[in-house]
Amino acid sequence: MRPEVLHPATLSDALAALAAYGEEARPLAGGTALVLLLHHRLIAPRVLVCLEEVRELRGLQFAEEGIQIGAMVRLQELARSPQIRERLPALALACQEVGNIRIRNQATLGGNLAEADYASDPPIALMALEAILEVHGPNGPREIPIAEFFRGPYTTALEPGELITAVRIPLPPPGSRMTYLKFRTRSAEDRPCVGVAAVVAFEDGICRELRIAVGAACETPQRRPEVERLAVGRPLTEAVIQAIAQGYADQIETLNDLRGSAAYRKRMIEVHVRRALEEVRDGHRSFGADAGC
Amino acid sequence: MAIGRSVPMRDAEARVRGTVAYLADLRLPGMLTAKVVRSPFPHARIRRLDPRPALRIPGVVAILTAEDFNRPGAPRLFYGVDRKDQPVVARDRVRYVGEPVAAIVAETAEAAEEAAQAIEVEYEELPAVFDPLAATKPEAPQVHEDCPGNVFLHTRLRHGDLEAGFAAADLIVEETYTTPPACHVALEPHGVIAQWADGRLTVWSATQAPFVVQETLAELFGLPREAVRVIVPPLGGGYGGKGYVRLEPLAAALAWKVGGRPVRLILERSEEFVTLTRHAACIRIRTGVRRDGTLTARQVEVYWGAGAYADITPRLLRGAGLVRVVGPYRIPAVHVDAYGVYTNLPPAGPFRGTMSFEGAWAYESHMDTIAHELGMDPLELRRRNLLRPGDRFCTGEVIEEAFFLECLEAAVRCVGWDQPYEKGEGGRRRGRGLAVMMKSTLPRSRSECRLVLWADGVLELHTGTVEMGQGAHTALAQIAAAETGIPLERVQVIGPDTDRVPYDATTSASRSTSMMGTAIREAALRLKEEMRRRAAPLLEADPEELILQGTGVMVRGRPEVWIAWEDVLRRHGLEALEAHGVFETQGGLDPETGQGIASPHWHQGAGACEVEVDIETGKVRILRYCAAAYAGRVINPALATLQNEGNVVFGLGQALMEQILFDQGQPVNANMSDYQIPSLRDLPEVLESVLLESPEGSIHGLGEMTLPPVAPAIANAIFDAVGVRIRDLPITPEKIWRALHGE
Amino acid sequence: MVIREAFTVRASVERVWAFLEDVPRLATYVPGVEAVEETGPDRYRGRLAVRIGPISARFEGVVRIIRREPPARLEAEMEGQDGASASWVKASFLGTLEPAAGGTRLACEIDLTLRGRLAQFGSAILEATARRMIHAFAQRLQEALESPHAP
Amino acid sequence: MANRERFALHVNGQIHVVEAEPARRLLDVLRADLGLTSVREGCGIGVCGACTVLMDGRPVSSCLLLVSQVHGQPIVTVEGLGGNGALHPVQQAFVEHFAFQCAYCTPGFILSIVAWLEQTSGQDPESLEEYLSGNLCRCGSYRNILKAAWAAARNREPSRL
Repeated sequence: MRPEVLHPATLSDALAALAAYGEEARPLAGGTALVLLLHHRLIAPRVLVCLEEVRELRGLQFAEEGIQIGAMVRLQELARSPQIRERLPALALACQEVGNIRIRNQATLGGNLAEADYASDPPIALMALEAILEVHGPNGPREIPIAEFFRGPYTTALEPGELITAVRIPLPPPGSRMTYLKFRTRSAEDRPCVGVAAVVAFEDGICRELRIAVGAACETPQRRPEVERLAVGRPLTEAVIQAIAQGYADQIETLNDLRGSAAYRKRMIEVHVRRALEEVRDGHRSFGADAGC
Repeated sequence: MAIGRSVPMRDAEARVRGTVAYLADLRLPGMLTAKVVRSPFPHARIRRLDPRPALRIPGVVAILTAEDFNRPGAPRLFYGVDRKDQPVVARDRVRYVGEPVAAIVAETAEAAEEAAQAIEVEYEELPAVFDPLAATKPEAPQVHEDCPGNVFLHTRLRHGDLEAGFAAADLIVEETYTTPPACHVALEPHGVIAQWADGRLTVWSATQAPFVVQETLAELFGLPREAVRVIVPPLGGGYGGKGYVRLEPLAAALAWKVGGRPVRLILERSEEFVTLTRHAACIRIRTGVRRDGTLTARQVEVYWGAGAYADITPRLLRGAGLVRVVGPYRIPAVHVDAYGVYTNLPPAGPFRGTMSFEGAWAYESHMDTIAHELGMDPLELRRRNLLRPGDRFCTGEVIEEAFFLECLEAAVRCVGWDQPYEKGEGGRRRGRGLAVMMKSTLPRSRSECRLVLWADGVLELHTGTVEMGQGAHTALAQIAAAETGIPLERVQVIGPDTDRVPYDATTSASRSTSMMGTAIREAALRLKEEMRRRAAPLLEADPEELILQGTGVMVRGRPEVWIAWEDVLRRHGLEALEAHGVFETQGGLDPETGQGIASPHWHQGAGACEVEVDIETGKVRILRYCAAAYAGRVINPALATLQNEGNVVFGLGQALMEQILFDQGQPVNANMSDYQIPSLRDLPEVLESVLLESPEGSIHGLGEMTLPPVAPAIANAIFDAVGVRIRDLPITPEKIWRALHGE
Repeated sequence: MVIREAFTVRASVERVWAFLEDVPRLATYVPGVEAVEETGPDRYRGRLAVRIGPISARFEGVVRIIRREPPARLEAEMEGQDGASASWVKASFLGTLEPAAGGTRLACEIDLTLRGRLAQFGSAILEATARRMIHAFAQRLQEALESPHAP
Repeated sequence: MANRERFALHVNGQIHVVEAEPARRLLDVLRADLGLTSVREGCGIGVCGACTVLMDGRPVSSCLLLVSQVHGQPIVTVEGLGGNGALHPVQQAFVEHFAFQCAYCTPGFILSIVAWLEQTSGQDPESLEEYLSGNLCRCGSYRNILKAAWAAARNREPSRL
């Protein structure tokens, strides 16, 4: 039998519903992953808790110190938001690369993170942006730094009954440039074989901070701070870039799937970390003029 | 003139309004839903099958298992267009993952689904084999008890003295090419509705071959042909996947078991990947050539992986499987050995470009290897050897209409083959490639039609040709209009419905415009003859004195003595005048020598492209692609160009990304995210289409011609760019990268 | 898919062998195993709960030891079925033991095939899940063998 | 059917009250309950676009949306385009430019182009790709589809939705 659908209007009602049904309930955000699992009978929950009307999960807020994104904000809105494009282009680029426009119109940032699909773009960008996930659950609110969130493919640090309510992204240091590169091996609509997000803060041509996140080639998005540090205090020369690219390729355990073997992905990490850094060094990727939406 | 005009598809408005009723849109009163229970094992004995728990589920109406076929009056269990080796549902043994072991009919899809899970089946797994070459080894597991060695058919083509040919060669090149199973991925899945009423079986099916379905079902149920009616709605894509017989026996058997209510079976997307695939092929090709580029001998050995059931493969192996792997070249000595091999994979069958795609992949890549070894321009090598009018092909046939070189030259013109070329330096290199192909159409097949002229001036064309998006009904109506002189707006197309239209073999092998078109011309001639005969007494003249003028008849030399067709009918008190048209092709090859008539005419196409290879990733960008086909007389240029372009898009998928992946027989990418087809962002940056016309030429189908050259043209361009030869499809970035970096 | 895992434990070959042979006890170290009982010589029946991403499955099946060469080599076969997802799992297990500096080197090779609806979920995630389970199993085994309270 | 509920759906300018299980897909409700058969199942996983509908003007996959996820937003299918029996300009452009073959995918493409025209300036090739690349046409009519989209953009009139 198909599940019932509850429509709480507040966060506390949503949490109460999840608590009441425990294992038999699933939160329903955009539904692009969940409806698929449901329809193909891979899951059979008794209750779906639809988050669409939960006020606390909506909205984008921009402040001096950062950007706060409600968990139910759609990926297309992030891809198209002029402020996100200006201030966090890596996130806009990553969101723009997800699936197709219909998926992006439906899928939410919170749902995307909670699903923890290893072959997804936004988590990689958020990893490089050092996002903080605001989570509410039966034991109250807590914050989870994104680096501690992904525990494996489709596995997160969320406890039973917990919901992501918002994603907070501290603004990168002044003088930062960033990008997100997606490498596909099959059709132009494919998921990434490798995704690379790079955020670099420059001061007078010297790299003050460098963050690289790599995903889709491995079970969860990865950063290697010890490799990132190779760049700090130096200009991004070819040699530095190559050392970082090499370091990421060496240190990340890659996986095999339809989009490429583990061995190939190691080399593709090297290539795309390098290309991402070259792009950042040489300037932002620009967006098309037609903002739409 | 109705021919040569780009008129929109007949039901264009319904198509853009979304009101075309495909099979899934048909609703019949009391219609039930069916669901197939499939084997999870590639090869297993069925130890126990207990449908009882499923029968207890509310809403379940009937469950079909092999047991039912033992009942008196039951249909036969086994069918197949050639070898009757395929059971409607498995008995005792399953031979591929996805093979039907039972089927459920229920009031709702939910009940059918639940019942499918409740059926208890116990399997005992048996050793299985998946690769066609491995299947021919002595130690390989046997897929069918009656076929030791798994080769169910070996056909041969023998032309000239092979030994002498190789002896005369300065260079002998030998290579092996492979193609994997692929899926048609018509966006509309397979679907059937079947209903028994008053001893008659009616089947609505998304099929490309209504008369083959009729014949097969009549035979299975021991009925005369007329007791089976097959109605075909417009298809949401076919590409060969809906050719011959697919779900119809199962749906008909379910309807038989239910006895009266219509039963609908529509596949889920994942089931499409285990219903019919492209052949997994392994092609060994060896060619002797003189230093000046003259080909002296060619030997081809092809292992066609047919999957668990022979399906159409034996029929293909007696023609297509031999002649479509040689290439359009003058070669004094040619030997081909084609093996039809059973494996524990889903059955393989017709697939847009059937066996030409695989053949051209091998022989056109191989031609470039030869050119490279000779240090000769690939175009020049082909110029020296391509068949010209009057040349004899390896089947002994003389090729009269030969435009291979013209096709190729038209294609290469678009990529500026004669111009100096800059391949680039650094990380991105460019290259150009070309390929040409020849494809047989079906010999020994028949198309019939009926033209009915009504007194109100409407001309009905009754045809079994299936409209699956290729615009066949539009092109055929144009031919009917042109041949009768009746304005196109007054031509209506009826069918396909086996009760209402005369026989047609199948809508496949790009045969319809040509064959059905010829049948229409035949019918039109008869209609006009009949009109003259009827008009003669009315005009008080001899029929011989009469000529047709517009949609009327007049006496030669006396334009004032004229009568409109409608008036001829009215004055004779006729509601309508009918004429029948038949066109049949002869021929066929001797299976031992491959000599005879392989094809009534030859499909000819070429492609040329320019690619850019990213050396660091192996990723290929198609900068420019030009597809050229010999089109003979073009009926509808816009629709013909669409076919041509569609071939290229389809071919890009097959070349660069498509492959059903199996892990121990289990498909692991049976969905449209894991199995990808091209989107518009995968189009070449420039895509050109050339149709070579010859006003006096015959009418040619265009559904496939420019598809087979796509993969070898790209592979040849990659070789030109970076010196890497890929021999196993699809050409993935990783394969190129591995070849470049020696890993 | 074939998964290999090898590690060295501070215990004698004989002790590790004895541990491997005791299937019901060994099974307690496999994450997700719910019950194992002996049904005959070298025959066991058991249940394994596993989460593959968002999907929960519970396989019921049998384990057979098909070859043993004490104390060096053990081969076993497992087969199980999950009714709810209409999926089947089959695995062959090959464990080899050899003395190594400071103890015993245990190498496992597991050839795993999944069939049915779960198999369509994607090979990478299945492989990751299996690898994770085998890794956890190896770790627990190592801990147990090195623990002073080990049996 | 146990847990059926009533839903008031705003489809093609009309309110339809349907009784359905809340976790039924919008695709199934549109096809089976409202008879809107232009909305078609292709892949069932949101990849192909054959089941595209506009929700609040935005293209979405009705195979990935439960009926209870529709919270009063207007839904448009191609049956709701045009007016007084006339073709919508995008539909007209599809006919004129031979932008289809089997046409199973056509309604989805048309709706995506309508959304592109309504939501963007309708002048930027990148945004057209953004709106269209998620609709798949196995017959390969892409070039003519693009031509039709540009033709519709050139002749565009004020919103007809």
